[in-house]
Amino acid sequence: MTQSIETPDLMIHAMSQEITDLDTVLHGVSSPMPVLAMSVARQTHAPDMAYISGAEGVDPDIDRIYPSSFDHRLNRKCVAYFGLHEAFDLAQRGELNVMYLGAAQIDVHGNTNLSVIGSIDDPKVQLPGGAASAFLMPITPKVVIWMTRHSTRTFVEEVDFVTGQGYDHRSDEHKKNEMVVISNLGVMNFKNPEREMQLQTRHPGYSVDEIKENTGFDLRVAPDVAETPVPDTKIVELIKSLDPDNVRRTEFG
Amino acid sequence: MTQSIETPDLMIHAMSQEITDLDTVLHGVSSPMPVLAMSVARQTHAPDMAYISGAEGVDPDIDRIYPSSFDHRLNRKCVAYFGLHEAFDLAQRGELNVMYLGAAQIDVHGNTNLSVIGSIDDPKVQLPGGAASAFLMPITPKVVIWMTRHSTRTFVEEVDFVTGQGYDHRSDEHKKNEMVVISNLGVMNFKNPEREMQLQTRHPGYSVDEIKENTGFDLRVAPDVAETPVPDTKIVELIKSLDPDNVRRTEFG
Amino acid sequence: MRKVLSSLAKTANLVADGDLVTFGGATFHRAPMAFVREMVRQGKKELNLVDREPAIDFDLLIGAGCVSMVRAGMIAFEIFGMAPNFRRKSKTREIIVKEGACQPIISGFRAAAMGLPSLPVKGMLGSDLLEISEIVGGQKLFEDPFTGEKMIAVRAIEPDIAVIHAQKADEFGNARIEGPVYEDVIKAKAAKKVVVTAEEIVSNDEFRKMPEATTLPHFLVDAVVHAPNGAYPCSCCNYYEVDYDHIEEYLKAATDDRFDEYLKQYVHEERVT
Amino acid sequence: MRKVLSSLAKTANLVADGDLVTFGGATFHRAPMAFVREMVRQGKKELNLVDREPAIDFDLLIGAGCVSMVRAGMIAFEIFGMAPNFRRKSKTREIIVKEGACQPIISGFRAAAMGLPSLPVKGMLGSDLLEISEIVGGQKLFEDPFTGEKMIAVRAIEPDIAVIHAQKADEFGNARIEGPVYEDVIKAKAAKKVVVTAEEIVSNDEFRKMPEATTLPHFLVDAVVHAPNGAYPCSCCNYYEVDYDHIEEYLKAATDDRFDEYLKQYVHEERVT
Repeated sequence: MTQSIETPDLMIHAMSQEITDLDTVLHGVSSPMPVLAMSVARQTHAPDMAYISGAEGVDPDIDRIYPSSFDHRLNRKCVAYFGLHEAFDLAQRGELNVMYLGAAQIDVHGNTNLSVIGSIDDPKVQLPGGAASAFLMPITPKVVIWMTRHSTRTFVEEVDFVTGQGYDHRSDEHKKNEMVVISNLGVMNFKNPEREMQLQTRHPGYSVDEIKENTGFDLRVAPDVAETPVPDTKIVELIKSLDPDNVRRTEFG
Repeated sequence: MTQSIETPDLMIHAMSQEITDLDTVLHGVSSPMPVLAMSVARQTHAPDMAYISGAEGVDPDIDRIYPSSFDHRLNRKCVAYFGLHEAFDLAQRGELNVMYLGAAQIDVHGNTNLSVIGSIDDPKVQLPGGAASAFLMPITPKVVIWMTRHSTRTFVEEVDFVTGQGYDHRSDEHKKNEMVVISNLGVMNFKNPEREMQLQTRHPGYSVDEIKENTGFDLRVAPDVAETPVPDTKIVELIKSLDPDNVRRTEFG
Repeated sequence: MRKVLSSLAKTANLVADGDLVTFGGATFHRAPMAFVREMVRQGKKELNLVDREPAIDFDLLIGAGCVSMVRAGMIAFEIFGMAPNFRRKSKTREIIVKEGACQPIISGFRAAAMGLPSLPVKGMLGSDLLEISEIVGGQKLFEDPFTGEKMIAVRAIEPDIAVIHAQKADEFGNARIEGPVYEDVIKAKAAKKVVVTAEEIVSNDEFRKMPEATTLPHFLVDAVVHAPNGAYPCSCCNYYEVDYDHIEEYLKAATDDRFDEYLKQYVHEERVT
Repeated sequence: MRKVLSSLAKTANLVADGDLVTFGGATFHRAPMAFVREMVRQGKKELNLVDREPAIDFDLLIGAGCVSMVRAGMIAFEIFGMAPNFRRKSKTREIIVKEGACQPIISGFRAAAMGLPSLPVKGMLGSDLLEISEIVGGQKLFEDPFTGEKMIAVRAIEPDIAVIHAQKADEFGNARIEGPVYEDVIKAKAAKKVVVTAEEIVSNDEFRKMPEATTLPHFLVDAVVHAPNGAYPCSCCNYYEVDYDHIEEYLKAATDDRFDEYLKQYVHEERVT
C-alpha cells in the first residue's frame, strides 16, 4: 500500500521536472496530475513559468484541485484569461513549450491511442477521444504523456489506432520535438537516433527487468538509466495540501 | 449660400434613408456624414437597427460628433464593443447589411478610385487609400457611396484605378448586391439590367440636365426620377445638434 | 435593438429534429442544462451534436434518445470516467460517433464565424483521425498557396443552433459571460440561430455601464430566456459550483440501468420557471 | 512571470533599422507616440511600416526620414486631409507605398497571430489592388479545398516588433487596454517582439482583481515602459482626448515647410521621463 500511495506523488514530481523556468505550459481536460505537476513546478523550481489553465486562467494562485480540471475555481486570482483557441494559436506559433497529454495505449514509436480498442469500424471499446493529441503531439516542443497503468496492455507493440502521432508518423521537422512518457513504473523518453522509447529512470522498487516485462515491446534502456528522484517531504506536503480529497488517486483506481 | 448650407443635411438625410430597421450598419474612418446619417436613422425611422461604430462601440448614445470618426467619445454609453475584424467577419458571413464608403472618382459601372490619380506606376496624386472598399464593395448587400463634389472630374468615364469593384468587376453572385451613390447633386443607383449608374432623385435646385452636365459619362435617368425628399425641421435640428462645430461641412470645403 | 425575451419552451421549439446543435461551456461548466432538459421533454430526435469537450449535456440527450450523431474532441466525465450513455449507445451503434480533435472542431467553428468555407490548421498530419475526417469530409490536406507547406483545411462548422448559458442578459439579447468564455463567442458567430439562457435578466443600462464586459452583442442573439440555475448540475461562475454529487448520482443511474428513473425525476418532473 | 519593466530608450533600441514595424491604436487614438518620438531621436532608418489605418504616427516617422516603405489600408488625417509627409515623400518616391486594403492587412496579422502561413479572405476579387498585392506577394487567388470557391489567400504579416500603448500595465508585462482595442491583441500575438508603453504602471494585484479586463497576458509582452501621456497628441481613452489643435499645428508645420521646427520643438527637445 505504501507504494500505491506514493506513486502519484512520484509521478507528479517527475512530471513537474519536465518544466524549465520561462516555459509556457498548458494542461487539458481530466488532468489532475498535470495541474498538480504544473503547480509544484511553479512553486518550486520554475516560478517564472507561464501557467495556462485548461480552465482558461493565466498564472492562477491554486489553493486546491477539484474533480474537474476545468473547475473555474482553478482560476483563483489569475492574472488574465486565455482561451483554448488562443493557446492553440500559440502552439501553432511554436510558443507553447510544454503540454501534458494522456493515453490509453502507447507504442515503441510513441504513437498514442485515445480513440478505440479494437478496430475503428467495429470497436471493442469506444474510448473518450483524443481531444488535443493529434493537433499538439507533433507540433509542441515537449509533450509529456502520463500513464498510470503501465502494462503489456497499455504499452503495446502497435497501437490499435494512431490518435497522437509517434515519431514514425511525423514529418522530419516534427521529429525534432521531444516526448517524455511518465508511467507508474518509470520515466521513458526517445533520446536515441531511432526515436524509439527507452527507459530513462525506474521508479524506486521496480527493476529494469520488471518494467521491461510489463511492456508489450522490447523496451530499450538508456545507457545512463537511473532511479527516478524521490520528491522531498516539502513537495509531498505541497501535493497533499493541493489535493486534500485525493483526486489524483482516482486515475490509479 | 443657402444651398451650400443645406446640401450636407440633404445628403445626410438621403443617406439615412438607405437604412431599414433591423439592418446592421457599420461606418469607417473619416466619416462624419455616415455617422450623422446612422444617428439620424436610429433616432427616426430605424430605432432597432444595429449600429456598429468604426470606433468599435455598439449602439452608442451619440450626443455629438468630432473631427475623428474613431473618436472614442463616439462610443458614449455603448452597449458593447465590437472590433473591426469582427465586423469584417460579419461582412464575410453576409450579415453586415449596409456600409458607407467614400470615393475620389466613380464611373458608370460603380467602380471607385481611392488610390491614385494618374497611373499607379507614376501617379499624379497619391490618394489616402481605399481602406475597406475592395473588401466590402462586392460582398456587402448594400454599399452607399457618398461624394460631396459631383463633377466631370469625379464622375468619370473610367476610373484611373479600380479600388472598389463596380458591377463590371464583380462575379455574378456579387452583382446582386446593391450600390447607391449619394452626391451633392442627386441620388444615383444601378437598378437596371445593365447595372449602370442612373439618376434616381435630383436634389432640389438641380435639373436633370445640370446633373448630367456635371457627370463625365452619359448618365442614365430612372424612368421614375424624382426630387430628393427634403428632411423636415426636426431632422435638420437633430443634425445641427449632433454637429455643433459643422464638421460635416469640411468635406464640402 | 428589439426585444427577444422568450421562454424555454418557445426557444427549444427553434430546434428542429435533425439539427446540427452545439452548446456553450465545457465539460461540467456553464452547459445550458435547463435548455437541454427542455429539449428532452420536447422529444427532439436525430440531433447531430458537435462540441470540443462536452460531458453531461451530450450524454443526457444521448441517453434520452434525442441524438443520432456526435462529433467531439473528447466526450467523458473527466475523472469519473466514461460518459455512460455515450459509451453504451456508441457500442450498440444507436449513435454514430465522428471523433474529431479539439483544434479542428474549434477551427471549424472559427471558419464559420469568419464566414469562410474552411480554415487551415497545423498538426493532425500522421494521425489516423485525419484519415477518418477526410473520409467524412471534415478535413483535407492542402498546400499553402505561398509556402507550399502541407496544411490541413478544416471545413466550416455552422451549427443550426448554438445555445449558450450566460450569467447576465438583457431583454434585447446582450449577454455577459463571467469567468472563462471557452469558444462561446465563436460558436455564437458561427451558428445560424443563437439562444442565450441567463441566470439573470438585467436592464440594458447595466450593459451600458460596463460595455467592455459585454460578451455577446444583441445582434448575434436570436432569443433570450431567463433560466436561473440554468447550468445545474454544471457550474456557473460567480453563481454556483458543479454539483459533483449529482454527477455521481447521474452516473450511477445510467450505469445501473435506472436512467429512466433519473429522467423522470430530474427532467420530466422538473418544475420549469 | 519575470520583470520586464524598461525605459523608452532601451526598448526603442529593440527596433533595428529595416525592421517591419506596427503600432497599436488607429488614426488619432492610442498610437504609441512617445515611442515614435524616441525612434525619431534614435535616428531609425529604412523602417518598413504596416498598419490598417495609421495617421500621425506613420507620418511623423516618414517626415523624420526613418521610413522606406509603407503598407496601409489608408493613411490620412481624417477630415483634416492628406497625411502631409506621406503625400510629399510618396510623390518624390522617397518612400515606397504598398497600398493594402484593411481586411487583408488585418487578416495578415491574424494569420501570423494564429501561426499560419496564410489566411483566406473574401472580397478583393476584381480590385486593381489585388493585382498589385499579387505582384508584391501579399495575396494570391486560390480555390477553397472543399467548395472550390474562389478565395484570396493573404500571406501572414509577422512584424519584427509591435508597439502598443495601453492605459495600464504591470512590471511583468500584463497590460490592460480600456475602450476600443482595435487589432492590438492580434498584433501582439503576430509580432516577434512586443513593447507595451503604459500611462500607469500598476501592481500585479490590480490585474488579479480583474483578470477579465487584462488585454495582454505577460507572456505575449517583451518589455514594458512607463509613458504617461504616451499617446499624445492622440487620445488615450479614460485619460485624455485627441489634441486636435496640435494636429492642425503639425499639419501647418509640415505643409509650410517648417517640419524641422516641429521636430525640434516636439521631438528632439522633448523631455523624456
